[in-house]
Amino acid sequence: MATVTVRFFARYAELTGCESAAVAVPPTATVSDVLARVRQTVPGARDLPPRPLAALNLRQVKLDTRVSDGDEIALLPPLSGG
Amino acid sequence: MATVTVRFFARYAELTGCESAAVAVPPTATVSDVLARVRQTVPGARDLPPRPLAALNLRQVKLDTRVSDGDEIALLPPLSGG
Amino acid sequence: MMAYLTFHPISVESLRADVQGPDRGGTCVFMGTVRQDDDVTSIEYSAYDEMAIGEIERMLAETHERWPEARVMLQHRLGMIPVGEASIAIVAAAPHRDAAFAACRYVIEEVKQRLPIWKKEMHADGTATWVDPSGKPVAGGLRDR
Amino acid sequence: MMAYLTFHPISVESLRADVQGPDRGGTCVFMGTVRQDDDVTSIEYSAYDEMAIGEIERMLAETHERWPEARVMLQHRLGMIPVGEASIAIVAAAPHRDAAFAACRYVIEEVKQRLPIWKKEMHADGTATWVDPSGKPVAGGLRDR
Repeated sequence: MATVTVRFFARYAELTGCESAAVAVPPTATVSDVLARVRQTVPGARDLPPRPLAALNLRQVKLDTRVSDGDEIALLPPLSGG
Repeated sequence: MATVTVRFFARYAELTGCESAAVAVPPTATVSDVLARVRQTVPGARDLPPRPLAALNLRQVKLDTRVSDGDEIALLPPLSGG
Repeated sequence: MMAYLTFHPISVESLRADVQGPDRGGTCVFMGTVRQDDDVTSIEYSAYDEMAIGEIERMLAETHERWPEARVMLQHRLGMIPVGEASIAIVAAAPHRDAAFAACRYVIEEVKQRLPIWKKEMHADGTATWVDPSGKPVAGGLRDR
Repeated sequence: MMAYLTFHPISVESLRADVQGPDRGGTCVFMGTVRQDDDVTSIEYSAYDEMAIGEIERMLAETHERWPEARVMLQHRLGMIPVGEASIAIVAAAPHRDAAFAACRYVIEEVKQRLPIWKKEMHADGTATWVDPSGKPVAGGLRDR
């Protein structure tokens, strides 16, 4: 198994009531798989949109990107900086 | 006859050594005629370019514009503001 | 060198001091300030700090590649920002104005698209709404696209 | 309301205070500063004041017609300006950034084409040269086009 950290920001942090969670996934898992696991284990995460923006180790990635042990995945509401 | 004021700026003021001059011209005169008269009466004005930029009563005009008694004509070196 | 993210009011003067120089005759500044839409009294900005800083560094590197003669700096404010105060300032100085305008514009457009920063509008009646990138408020948790 | 022409250093802050407001979320500033070309130490700016003020009023009226939601102010400094200091500043504030950038850019382009203002470069060796609009120095009295 791989253990990754999932971080929630802004509205997603409000939904889940948490800022980060450790999640264990199979070594071949993708960001999507991490997301699915989060929905099962983090109570408010069921209300996350089906395909949120995601970042892997500080860069935006597609949901089919593979993750590795120790990675940081972030789930990002629509960006509104500036 | 019409009497107009001619003003010189920047390099043209240096050439003529003067900031303004009163010039008498026929009532049908144009800015060109004023310029020709200035060349005869203001010493350094012979070195003015043949067709300088000109303003009549604070607006740029073509050299064939008619002038009237009391008008202010300005001879403007190439503009370089900003 | 200034911090890219700050919780304090932005000093455009300090940013300018960072990028201006005797061989750069044109400086373009963009400031985004909190706008009084409807009954908004302030906006709370939050960021994914480490990623935002990485994105800003990449943006500025791209800008340097496209306009090597320009020097550009930006600062984004976080936390609660009252109406009328700046949430972001970008300063681009270059020998001539074309590069200064272009570099400044490039950075603000990239900021809007790429920076992991979020706004929560605070209303006069005490309620708060998250802002989505199209500028529309998002009421619940399910209205993401 | 500030003067359009001044013999004192320009305060961008004061210009901003003139045009910013709670419903204008985007502000674009352009500053032109005296550039250290070759051995230039300062530039002396002179103007046909009455005409320059008239042109500035017309430019700002045109800008208001094209971008009615924007508020724009400019100040041009005259007299001797040392390298690094601003000869002109333009500030445009608007509800959104497109209008702020466009109005600011429009004004500086019009300034370059229309304002009856002239520059005389002062060199380290004590000589002085008039600058023509293409940026080339004009040595004598006969080199106008």
